[in-house]
Amino acid sequence: MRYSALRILTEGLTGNRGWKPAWRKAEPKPHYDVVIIGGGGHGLATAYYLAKHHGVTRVAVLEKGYLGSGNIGRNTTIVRANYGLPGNSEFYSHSLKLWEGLEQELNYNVMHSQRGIINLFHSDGQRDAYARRGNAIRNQGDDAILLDTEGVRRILPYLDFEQTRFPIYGGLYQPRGGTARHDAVAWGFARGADRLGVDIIENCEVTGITVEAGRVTGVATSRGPIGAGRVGMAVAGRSSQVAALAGLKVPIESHVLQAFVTEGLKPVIDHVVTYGMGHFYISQSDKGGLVFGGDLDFYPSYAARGNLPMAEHVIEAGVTLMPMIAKARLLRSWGGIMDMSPDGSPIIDRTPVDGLYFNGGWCYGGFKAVPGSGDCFAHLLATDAPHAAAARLRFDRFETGRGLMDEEATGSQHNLH
Amino acid sequence: MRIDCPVCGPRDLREFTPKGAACYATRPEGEEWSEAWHEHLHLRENPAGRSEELWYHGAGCSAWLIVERDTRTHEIFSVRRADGGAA
Amino acid sequence: MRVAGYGRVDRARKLRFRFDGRSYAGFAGDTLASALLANDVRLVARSFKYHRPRGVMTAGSEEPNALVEIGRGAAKLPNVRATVQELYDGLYAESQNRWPSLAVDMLAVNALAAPFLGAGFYYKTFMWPPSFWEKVYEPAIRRAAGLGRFSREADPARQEKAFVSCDVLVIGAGPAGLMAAQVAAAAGADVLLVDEGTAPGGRLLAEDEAVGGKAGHRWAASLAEGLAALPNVRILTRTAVTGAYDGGTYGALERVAEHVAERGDAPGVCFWRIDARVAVLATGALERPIAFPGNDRPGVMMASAIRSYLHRWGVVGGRRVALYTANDAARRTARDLAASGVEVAAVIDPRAEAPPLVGVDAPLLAGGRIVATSGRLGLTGLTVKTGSQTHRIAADVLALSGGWNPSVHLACHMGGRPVWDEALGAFRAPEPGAPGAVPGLLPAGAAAGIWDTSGCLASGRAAGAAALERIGRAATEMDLPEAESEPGSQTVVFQTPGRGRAWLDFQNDVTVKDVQLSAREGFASVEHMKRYTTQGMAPDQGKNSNVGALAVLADVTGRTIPETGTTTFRPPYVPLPLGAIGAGAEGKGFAPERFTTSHAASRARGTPMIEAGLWYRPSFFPAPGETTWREACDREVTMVRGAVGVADVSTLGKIEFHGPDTGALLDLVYTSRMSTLKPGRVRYGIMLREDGHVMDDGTTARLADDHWVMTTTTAAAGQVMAHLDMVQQCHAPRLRTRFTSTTDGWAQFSIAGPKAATLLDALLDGGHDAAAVPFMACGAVQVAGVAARLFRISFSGEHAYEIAVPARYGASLWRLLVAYAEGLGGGPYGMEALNVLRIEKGFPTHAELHGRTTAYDLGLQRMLSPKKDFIGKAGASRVGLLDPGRERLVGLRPVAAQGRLLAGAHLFAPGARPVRTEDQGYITSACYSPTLGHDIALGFAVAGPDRLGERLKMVDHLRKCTTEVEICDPVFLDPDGERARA
Amino acid sequence: MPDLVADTPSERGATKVDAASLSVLAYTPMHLLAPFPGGSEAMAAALTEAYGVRLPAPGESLSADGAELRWAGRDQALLLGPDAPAPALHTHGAVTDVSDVYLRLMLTGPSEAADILARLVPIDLRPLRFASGATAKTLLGHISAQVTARADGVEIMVMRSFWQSAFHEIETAMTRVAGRAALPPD
Repeated sequence: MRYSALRILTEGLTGNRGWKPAWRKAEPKPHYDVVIIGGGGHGLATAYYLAKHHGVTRVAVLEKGYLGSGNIGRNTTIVRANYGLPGNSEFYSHSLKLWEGLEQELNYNVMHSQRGIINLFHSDGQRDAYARRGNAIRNQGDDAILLDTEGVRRILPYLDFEQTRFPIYGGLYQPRGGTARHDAVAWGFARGADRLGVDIIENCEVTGITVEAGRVTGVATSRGPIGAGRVGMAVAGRSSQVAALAGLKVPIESHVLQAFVTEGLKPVIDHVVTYGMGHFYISQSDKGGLVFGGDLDFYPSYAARGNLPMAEHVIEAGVTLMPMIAKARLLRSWGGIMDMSPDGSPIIDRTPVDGLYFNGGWCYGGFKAVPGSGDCFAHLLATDAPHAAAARLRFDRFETGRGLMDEEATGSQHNLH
Repeated sequence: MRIDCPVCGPRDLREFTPKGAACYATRPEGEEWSEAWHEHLHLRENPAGRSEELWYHGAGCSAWLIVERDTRTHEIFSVRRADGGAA
Repeated sequence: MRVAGYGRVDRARKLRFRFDGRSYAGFAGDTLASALLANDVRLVARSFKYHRPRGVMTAGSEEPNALVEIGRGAAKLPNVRATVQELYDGLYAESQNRWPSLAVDMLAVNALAAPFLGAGFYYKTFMWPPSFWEKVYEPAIRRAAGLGRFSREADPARQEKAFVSCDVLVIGAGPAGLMAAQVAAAAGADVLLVDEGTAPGGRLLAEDEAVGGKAGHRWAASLAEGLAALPNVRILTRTAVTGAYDGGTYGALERVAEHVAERGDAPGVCFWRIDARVAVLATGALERPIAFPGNDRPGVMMASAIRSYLHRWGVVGGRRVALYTANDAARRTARDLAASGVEVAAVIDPRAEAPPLVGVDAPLLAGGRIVATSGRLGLTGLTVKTGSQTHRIAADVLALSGGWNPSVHLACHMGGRPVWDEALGAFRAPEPGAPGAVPGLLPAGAAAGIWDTSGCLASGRAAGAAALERIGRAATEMDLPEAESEPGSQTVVFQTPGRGRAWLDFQNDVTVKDVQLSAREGFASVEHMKRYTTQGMAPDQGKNSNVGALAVLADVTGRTIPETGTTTFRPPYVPLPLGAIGAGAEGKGFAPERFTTSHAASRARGTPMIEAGLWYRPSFFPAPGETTWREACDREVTMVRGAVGVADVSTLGKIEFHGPDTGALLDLVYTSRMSTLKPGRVRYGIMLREDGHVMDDGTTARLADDHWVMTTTTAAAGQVMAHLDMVQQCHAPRLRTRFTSTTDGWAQFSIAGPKAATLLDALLDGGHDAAAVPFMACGAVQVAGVAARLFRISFSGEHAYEIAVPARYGASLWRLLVAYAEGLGGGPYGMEALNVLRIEKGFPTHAELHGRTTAYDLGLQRMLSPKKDFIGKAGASRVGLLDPGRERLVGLRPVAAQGRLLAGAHLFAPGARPVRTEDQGYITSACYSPTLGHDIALGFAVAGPDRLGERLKMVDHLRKCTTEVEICDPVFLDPDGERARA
Repeated sequence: MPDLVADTPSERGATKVDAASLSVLAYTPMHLLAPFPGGSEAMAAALTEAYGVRLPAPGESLSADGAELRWAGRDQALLLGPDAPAPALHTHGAVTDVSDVYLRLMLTGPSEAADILARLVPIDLRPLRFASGATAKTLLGHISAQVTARADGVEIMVMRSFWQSAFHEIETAMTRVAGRAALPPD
């Protein structure tokens, strides 16, 4: 069923009784051309683009819990393409272009809002590093503007420009950056994939990956075995466990990243703002809640919850940067499980097992990556060759040291990115 | 979270810094790049369950600690000094 | 209205307050809600989506409707629960999220469009044309969004954070919590008793019932008084435990002074970090509303809240009260009201076999259900059906009780799921020890599903004993006071049928129909329903509505409640001001400040200070007549090159080593061999991370055979110290060497320039000949009788020294140095000049050692010793890190002398398009060199050192600057180092 | 030849709020004693010989003839008092002059101090848990600090460059605590 204002009108007048499920509750079939493990944003987008761009429709997406139960529904909803290093530059650039127009593509309002993102800097050295990054963004063909203090003040007059511990020297502004409604992205891709014939199977946990003579042949699940020509893993947060089902050890450590939302307030913060002297990023949702986050809790964790010291640190950063938010009240805090890679950048690659493909290591970048990741992973699954925009997201960069994408420049330590 | 530092006693999480898997405490043999070094620096068991980690009591006694901990529940089973010293 | 003879407000102390511009009076002891109800103000708020009129519904922090703004100007606090805000004289309150007024709210038109604004309607529209989202739709939505207003000014209130430790934390001071605390205290345990309310007692404060032969509230007060007198008991009232965290850590919010007009220096609120060995969850229970058409009008209140208002504040929110419940215990509301003389209009009990009313002279409508309510801005009447009969009942207050939900939130903060208890008709906390249950948190009383007071007291006593057992203490015998023990029978009722919208989530305007629609569209898992309808996502986080919504969802999907599941409980239990969790961070409080010993003297010269990590360092020292930093910087550079300059370099990290194996440890840490350094000499070294990239650089001096001092960069000092600790403890625990940071112990100053030796000779005791100290040597000297360390090292390329004295002499020595330097035509120089001096010499800083560069990239591969192991050796040997095509350090100069160079710009071949695929590198440091008369830069270029003399194009898109540049050696000045060695 | 004048923050910082008072302690020679691996016993023996006191256990401070021995982190202790520690100590470990590395603040009033520092320090400093003589390395807000219980209050030792921040933090906590005490009773 196509969504439109007219449809809302006619349904509203007839008691809203005609709405159909957004996607079918599919039963698993014995065999698929492609099985995608993970019914989150990445898995669903992959299924959608497999069907849409490659005509591969005998596809199943297997989800252990409810659809979108992982990080797609636990993030701070930021969408941007402001990376500084090759590999990330072209990939996130590609992803942002897919975001632009996603509503029309999916006939689903994911509320992608290009309200602009401003990364603040607080020293000459940081300014130089951000200038380098901004120029890299422009080299890629994306938008970036370098603001000085006055430029920031014009856009974000509510920041503390006088007393804050680390003065605001300026900011790197990407007007095309913004936010989107996170759950809607999962639902929109699910609905889109479903309409193209993809089977979305919830409450179906993969318990084994069947490999015969070095080639994947299917998966064992809590709902029985399912044969597959190719299998794609899109289970960031759980990558190590799922890869281990095929005997693989991956360069991933799982970490908890907290996120926070306050009570609804009349909108004041109309951009995404990030602080440069302590990890803190914030936006205000269309319901009025301040949505913000910060650093990892730093210890490996699969518990989707964090502890107080980091929560305090994040909020302290917010209070020194924009003192007005001291009056807002925290309503809810939660944690997502991040697939942290050694350089803080993602992996979309083949594995040593024929027909088994890996998509993970998203670290902080998973939400904004969803359409790009889906498109590139679909390309890899369909053609066995990397998409040009994801050609550098390789496993072997760690072994060779070639093409590392260490944006934070903190080195091979999973929890420091 | 509270960690029972073998030197200082139980202390709040905020005094500690986690480094990562306990393998960091043991450098592989060899001065040339090898599979063992790749494994040491990059590959992780990343268990959902009991794990051994390396932590630093930086805002306390400065001891590096091996912490045995459950990554699902955050329960801590044991803490010992990385240098092998007693309390 | 007030009810004579009821309530414990102080009628002798009248308090004035304003609400929406009108002046009212209340009494000491009132909350804003009780005072408004006493003044017959029923309409206090509008709902979020449909802007429906709303009134006070509860008497606690769970209040969904009565959210108001308190205070004005910068101090205005939005979304304050009127039910929690205590009245003080002069309190100023306004309603929120309405325009132009509460009674006439234009956005109430939304309600007319309700059929089109059902759950998730926005996902299906606002998509055309694509550019309209940011321009038209979203701005309109944002104008309607939010509840309270948010001043853009800083909060003038000051908040506080604190830590507290205890053996036994008792959360909630109702009958169960009081008993638990008493048992634990009697055994000598260190007890912390916290309660959200203004006084201990919990429900006992709000009921007409006796405990131990006294009025319940008196029993509670006297018990609490006894406890407070014990040395091992602390009681925190007005304190809500907000979250359970790992290891017995709890967060709690104390309302310290929000209830007083004049706070003085007291914080408004305090965020407590509690460390408890064991805890008792005695948080009570929250009463559930019932979903039926029109159940959201002002005047519809929880039955228990009506009793609270009557007994605590002597207030009833109307003249004629009807009661709707299938719960015997809730009939107390009718009983107590009748006893107070308030008219009870009817008791509507959905049970066909409802027991007869006792002691209440009012009609009982057994088997009745409310199918409609009336009253535009407040309840005026009900339509009730019993069988085929329709009754119209005039009432301005409707008391609801659909049963109770134990407050199990905290018990579920670690992922544990509450357990549905069919007999109880409610979710229980997960059993202690169940997966995800909070370790060491023991539920008791109503929080454990025990409804009668006698049972709660017994449960509290048992929980206290269980808590003691967990900490290895024995409980002593303790008698239970007499208390009411009949819980009465109840039938769980979540919704009663009828046409029209029946509210579940009063805050987010989620109705039964929305949940049904959600299920119809496939959003039938509880998490999907919640996210699709926004059920439970408002400020009350579903405290009043989640279980009811779950029951509706179970009903529509043909599942049981346990099959349907629950959503996750997340901290905080009550909304937590960011100013409390972030207390102290405003302004400079975010991070400590570190000051050098020369700070005051620099400031006295009008020097702008810049942040360097936590330190402050002088940017430049302005001279009379100078108007720009560049003028000062150029002068300072020229001064150092031509005469002598002094600079404070104390912020560099200093780590002192003693012991015979120090050289061995340094050999492991540094890439080059340090152990061969002779006493009295200094050597430059770089250290790598284990992944082969450069971590830091600096000099190490061997002061004596077994005494060394290492310097680190200012930025990396902490990281290097932790790294050294790790290397020693994990990789070399047997080496006989120990080290400690002495950064703060020494004030260290650079003296640089051709006249540096002259200055020192004048300064040092004992006819010193500084020039005789060889380059890269060190030794002990005396300055004005104080033992000092002298290092002949240079970060400027000039003949230079660094002199270090114990920090207590730093300020004094700095004054001397500046005076001596000025006497020689020199003076102090700041960070700007220091940076130019080092760029002229091609010395890297963290702009170049930026974490992605290797020794090879920096042209320092000769410092990687092939003869020994060192941290990062294997990592650095990866093929990709030794590729000649990597971006490597070079100098860059403009082809035309006036050409500008900018740090952060990228490099391209002269004819190439400035796009990523053509990128040849980037600039890390750039400056104008007054020595050379043009801009110079350091940067990294693909295969850079192999391309000296080649021309490239520097492009800075951001600052719109393109400059033709030439690749050159990074050392612009004195490549052979003759000045430094002279 | 002019003289170098020692800076004395102890004369500058002193503040009093209600029953508590905060001051900066005067300069005292301090040396960090860190035995080499395996050297603890020998160093302890040398200490006993020189000052009649052993190496303190974690969390302990001991006083003796004109000297105080204070545990100061993993396998190390501070010797406060003597200008030049006994030479025999140097053979068994590192002896580092840290007299100028740290500054010591004193907050008097044992229970007031615990109450005030509870705003900043994540360990329980109530006299019943942290009795006179106890010492701990921990945090004061975001500053690394060593706290030591004295009969008349708590001593807070921080790195010298942090002392103004530490002083300010404690002063703020004192003000808040006094502000609470001044609130009208219920």
